[in-house]
Amino acid sequence: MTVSDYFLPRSLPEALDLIGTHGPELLVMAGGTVAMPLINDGLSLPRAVMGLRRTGLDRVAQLDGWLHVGATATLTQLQEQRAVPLLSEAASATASWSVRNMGTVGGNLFTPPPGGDIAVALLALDTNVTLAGPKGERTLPLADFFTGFMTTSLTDDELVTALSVPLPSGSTAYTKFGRKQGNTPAVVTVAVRLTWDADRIVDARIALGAVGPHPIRARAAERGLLGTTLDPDARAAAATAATAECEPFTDAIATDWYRRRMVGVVVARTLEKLAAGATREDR
Amino acid sequence: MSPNLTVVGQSVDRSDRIGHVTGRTQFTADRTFPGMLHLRMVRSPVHHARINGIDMSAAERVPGFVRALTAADVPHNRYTILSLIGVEPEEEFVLAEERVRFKGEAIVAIVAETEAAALEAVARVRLDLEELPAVFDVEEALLPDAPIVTHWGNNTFMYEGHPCRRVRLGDVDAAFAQADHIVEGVYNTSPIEQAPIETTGCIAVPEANGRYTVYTNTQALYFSLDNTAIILQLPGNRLHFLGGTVGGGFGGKVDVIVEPIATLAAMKTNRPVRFVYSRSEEMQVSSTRSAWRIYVRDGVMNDGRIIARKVTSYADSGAYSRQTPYSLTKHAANVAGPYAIPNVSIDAYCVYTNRQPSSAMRGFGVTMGSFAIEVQMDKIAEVVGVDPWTIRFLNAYRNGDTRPHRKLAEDATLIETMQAAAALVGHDLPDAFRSMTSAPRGDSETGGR
Amino acid sequence: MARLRGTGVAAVNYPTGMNLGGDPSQALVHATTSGQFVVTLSATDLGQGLRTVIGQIAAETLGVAMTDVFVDTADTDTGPHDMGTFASRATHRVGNAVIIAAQEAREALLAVAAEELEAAPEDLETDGQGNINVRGVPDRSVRVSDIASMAQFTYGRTISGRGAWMKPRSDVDPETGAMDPDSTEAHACTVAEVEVDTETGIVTVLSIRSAYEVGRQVNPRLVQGQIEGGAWMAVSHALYETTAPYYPAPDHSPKDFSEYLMPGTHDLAQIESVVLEIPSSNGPYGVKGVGEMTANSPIPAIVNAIHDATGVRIDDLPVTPEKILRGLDARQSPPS
Amino acid sequence: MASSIVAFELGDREVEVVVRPLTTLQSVLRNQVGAMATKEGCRQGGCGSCTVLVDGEPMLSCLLPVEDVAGRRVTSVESITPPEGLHPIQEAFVEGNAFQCGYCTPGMVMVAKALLDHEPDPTHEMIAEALIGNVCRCTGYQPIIAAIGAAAGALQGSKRAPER
Repeated sequence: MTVSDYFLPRSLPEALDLIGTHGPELLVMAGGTVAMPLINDGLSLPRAVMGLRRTGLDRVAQLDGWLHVGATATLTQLQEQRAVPLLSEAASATASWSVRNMGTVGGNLFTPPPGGDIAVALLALDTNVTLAGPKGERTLPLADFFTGFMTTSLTDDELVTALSVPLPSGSTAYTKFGRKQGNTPAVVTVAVRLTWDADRIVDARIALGAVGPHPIRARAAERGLLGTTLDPDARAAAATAATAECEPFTDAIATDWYRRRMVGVVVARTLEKLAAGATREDR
Repeated sequence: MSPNLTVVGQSVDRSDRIGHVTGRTQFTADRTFPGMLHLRMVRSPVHHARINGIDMSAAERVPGFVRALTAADVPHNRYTILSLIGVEPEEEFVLAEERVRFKGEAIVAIVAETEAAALEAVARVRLDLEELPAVFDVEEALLPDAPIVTHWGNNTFMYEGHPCRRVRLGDVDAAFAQADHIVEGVYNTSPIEQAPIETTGCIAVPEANGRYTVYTNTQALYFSLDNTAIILQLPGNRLHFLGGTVGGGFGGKVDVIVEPIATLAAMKTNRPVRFVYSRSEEMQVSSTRSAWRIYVRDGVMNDGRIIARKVTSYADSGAYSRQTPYSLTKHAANVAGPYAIPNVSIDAYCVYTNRQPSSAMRGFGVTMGSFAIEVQMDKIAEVVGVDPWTIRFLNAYRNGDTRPHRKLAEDATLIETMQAAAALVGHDLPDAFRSMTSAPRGDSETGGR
Repeated sequence: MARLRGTGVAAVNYPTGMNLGGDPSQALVHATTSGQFVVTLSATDLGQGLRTVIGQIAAETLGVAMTDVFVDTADTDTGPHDMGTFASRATHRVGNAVIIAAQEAREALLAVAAEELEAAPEDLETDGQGNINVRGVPDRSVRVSDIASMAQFTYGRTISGRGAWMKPRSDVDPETGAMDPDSTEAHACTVAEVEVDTETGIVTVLSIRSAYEVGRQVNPRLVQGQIEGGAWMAVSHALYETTAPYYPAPDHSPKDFSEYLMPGTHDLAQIESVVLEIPSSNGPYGVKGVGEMTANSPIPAIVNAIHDATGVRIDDLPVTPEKILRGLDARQSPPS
Repeated sequence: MASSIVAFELGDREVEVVVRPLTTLQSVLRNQVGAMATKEGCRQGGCGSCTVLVDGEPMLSCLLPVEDVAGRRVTSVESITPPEGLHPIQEAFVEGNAFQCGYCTPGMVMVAKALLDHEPDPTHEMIAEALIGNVCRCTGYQPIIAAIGAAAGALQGSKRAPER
C-alpha cells in the first residue's frame, strides 16, 4: 500500500511534532488540490501524509493595521476579504468554486508555475510570511521566501502558518491573463499596488506570475513609475521594463515568446485600469 | 417517401433522462465485483527505444501485487484492429516486444489488489531501454534516412502496392496548363484528443462456465469482442461483451485497447479485473485525431470555375495505424470538397511516426479536409476577385455530377443549405444563386462537370 | 489596441457511414405478452440519444406508442451483430434494420389481430395509442396488448421480426480511387463572426450561425443538441485543442483538463441554426445523419473570419493567439 | 497506521466506513457506499464530475481524503433525489435537454444545487461562473446554463406560491 499513514493533526504543535518525528518523508498537504492529483495518478508515492485541515490555521483577522491570513484559510475565505480588494480579486480569478473551497492560501505559495496566482497578489502587497518550526516562529518578506523553481526558504522542519498583509493596501489592480476566460492557467498574472502623494506615485509594486520560476517583482518597472502621474508614457515605460525583466518559460499553453509579449500588454492594461481610477478610492 | 409520421420528427423525451439526472445510469466503471483486481500499465518513458530488459523484482515485493503480464503472456500479441475488414498487416503489440515506438506504449501490465498497489508496482518496475532516434514529422518520416517505425522497412501504410490512397479523375496536369490561375495552399492541423468525460475502460469477469463477461464502454461491441478473441486465441463464444451506455465517445472508444489485456489478466488470475484509463492516459496515450498536412493546388479560371484540384495529404498515424488507414480512404474520397471539379488528383498518405497513435475521431478524415478546402476556397475567391459565397455557388456540386471517386452525386443539397444559411444571416444573394438548385444539370450546362 | 471584427463562411458535405468492409447492422423486435415491444440490438448509445431515436423509429413503424417500445442494447449474447457507433452510421444503419424488423413484427401482430377481428390484415390500422382498428369501422377495435397476450396464450404465435441492413463492401480501385464510400451526404453551411484583440491575439467567437441539411430529423431536440455541442467543439478545435502544442515537436503534451484547453462557460459563442429536411433515398424515413458533421463547417468559417478581421491568413490549427500576433507582425514589417 | 473508521452524514444517512489511510471520499462513495452518482472523470480535480457538497459547499471528492470529512455532512446527487419524482434542478435538466452522455451531469447538478442554495436568483454570468470547473464535452454548456436558470425560476416560483 502506498500511503501507510495519514495524519490530521489538531494543532500547530501537533503538526510540528509529526514533522519532527517523520522528517522530510512526510508529505504535507493542505487543500490537496496539488498533491492529491499526483497521488491519484501514482506520480507521487508518499508513505506518510499530513493534512492540515484540522490544525486551526485557517483564521483570517484584521489586527493592528495588518490582515493576518492563516495558511490554511481557503481561497473562498480570501475571496471574502473586501478590505484587500487585490486579494479578493486574485482569489476570485483562481480556479473554480470547488477548488477555491479546498485550496489554501498557504498551499498556493507552493503551486508550481503557472499556478500560484494568489502569491502574485501577496507579493505586490508586501506580505510577510510566518514560518513555524521546532525553534519557534520567524517572519520574512514573501519576496525573500521564494528562492527558485519550486524552492523556498522553508526548512524541512518548518510549516507556513500565516501571511500578513499591511493595511490599507492602497490602490491596486489585478489581471490574470489566460488563453480563455476563467479556470485556466495564466499566461501571465499581474498584480499592481501604487501609493500616491497627491497625483504622483511615491511607491509602486508590480508583481508578475507565470513568467518566472516563481512570482517575481518587476523592480525596474516599479522604479520607473516613481514620481510619475501614471501618464501613458509612464505606463508604456513600465510595460517595456517589465517585459525586459521577466523570465518566461514555455509550457502547454504558451511559449516564452508569447508570455514575454503579454507581460508588456498586460502590465500596460493593468496600469491603465488604475489610471482610469477603477480602484483608486484609497488615494 | 412522405408518410404521415407520428413519432418520427417529434422531440420526444430521451429514454435515459431519469438515469442521467439522478446519476443512476450505470456506466461501465460503476460496477464492482467481489475480489476485483486493478490493472495499470508500465509505459515507455521515451519515444523510441529498444527494450533490453525488464526487472520486476521490486514491483513483485509491493504489498498487494498479484501478477505482471508481458508480451510473452499474450497468445497473439501482434494485431491490427481493422484486420476484421481485411486490413493488413498485423502491426501493433498488445504489450511491446523488442521495441517501444511511442512514449506511453504499454510494456508490462501490473495486476494488483488495489489501484494504489498497482500504481506503486508500476513505479517499481525497472526498464532497461536503449533509446533510438525518433521521428515526429510526417514528411521527415518519408525521407530516405528517417528512423523506421514499422517492422516492414518504410513509414507508410501500403494501399494495394501504393504508398498512398490515390483518387484520380480527368487530367489535372492538362487542366493546370489551361488554368488562368494556380492557387496553392498548405494546411496543418495538430493532433486532438477526443476527451470524453468518461475515460476508456472495462471490467473483465471470469464466469463459472468458463466464459468471460466483459463490461466495456467501447463504441463497437463486436469490434472489441472479435479482436479480443483473436488476440487471446479464444473462440468468440467464450466471450460475452456488455456495453451500450457510453459517457461520450467521439471516436476515442472505437479502438480495442483495454479489453484484450484485462480479459487476459482475468484468465490468468481467475478474478475480475478492472482496467480504466486515467485522464492522463486518455490525454497522452490513447489515440488522437491525427495531425494532418494537406497540400492543395487548384487550377482556376478567371470566371471562378475550379477546373483542377490536386491534393497531397499526410496523416500522422503515430506509431501504429489503428483506424487511420481507413480514415485516409475516407479523406481521399471527400477532400476535394462538395464542388464539381472535372479534374482531380489526390494522394493521401498514412504516415508512421514515433507519436502516440491516432485513430478515429468525430469527422474521421473529413473534418480537417473540410478545413483545408474551405480556407482554400476563400483564397481562390480572393484571387479571382469574387466574394466567398460566389466562389462556392459557382462550383457547388449537384445531383448527377461525377464525384472524384466516380460515384454520381445523389443527395447533393449544398446549394439549398447555403441559401438557407445566407437567409439566416441576412446575406443577400444575387438572383442567379437564389434560384440555383441541386437538381441535375441540364444539357446547356457544362457536360464535363 | 484594436478589436477587429470579421465574418467568415464555409460550406461542407458530410458522408454517412462506412462501407469498405461492408457495413451491416441487425435488429430483433419482439412483443412481450403485455404488448411491450422490445428492440434488441448491440449498437451503443454514446450519449447522442441512439436509444431514443431507435425507439421512435420502431414505434413509428410498429404503429404503437413510444411508451410501448423498449430498446435493449448492447449485449453480445442477446443482441444481433452491429458494426458499432461511429461514422454517423448508427441512426441510418440501425434505423433501417429496425424498420425491417418492426415491419415483420407488425405483420405478425396484424395477422393475429386479423383472426381475432375476423378481418383481412390489410384492412387493419394502428392508431399509435395501443389500438388496432378495422379501417372505417369504428367499433371493431382491439388493444395491441390483448393481441400480444392472445398471440401467446390463444394462438401460440410469436409477434416478432428480424431486420438486417447492410451497405455492401466496395473495394477501392487502387489506381483511380473509384469507390462507393458512403450512403448519403448531409450538408452544412456556417457563418462565423469573430472579434480579434490585436494586442493579445485572443479570438472571441461571437456567433456561429449555420444551416444544416440532415435528411430527416427523427428528434429535432436531439438534433439541436448535436448542433450546439458540435459548434462548441468546432470552436474548441479551431482555437484551442491540441495534444502536441508545438507540433510536430512532441513536447509539452497536456496531461489534464487544465493544460488541454477547451472553451469554458465564459467563452461561449452565440449559436443559431436552421435545419433543412430533404430526405435521403436510403435512410430510415429519409435520415442522413448529423452526429459528426456539426463540428466541421464552423472550423473553417472561424478561420476565414479571422482573416476577414485581421488580414492574416492562418493555415495551421489550432489558431493560437501567438500565430495571430506573428501574422500581424509580419504584415507590419513585410519581408523585403 | 492501520485502517480507521470514519463516520459522516450522507444526505440523511449516517455512514460509517473502514478505510485505508488517505482514501478519497470519491472512492468511499463509489466503492464502499455504492453511491455511484459521484463520477470519476479525471481524479485530478479538473472535470468536476465528482463534485459533492460538504456542509453545503461544493468540493471535489476525488481530492478529498474521507478522513477530512469525518463528522461532516456530505450531499451527493442521491441525497437530493426525492423518493418519487425529481428535484426541480433535475426536472430542469430534463426539460432543457441539458445533457447528452450524462457523465458530467451529476457534477453539474451538484454545482447547481450549491449555487441556488447560495443565490436563489442568479444571473447568467453567475451560473456560468459557478460551472467554470465542470467540463462537458457533449452539449456546449448553453443548455446546462439555461436549465439552471430555469430551475432557479421554478424554485423561486414554488417559494412565492407556498400553497402549491
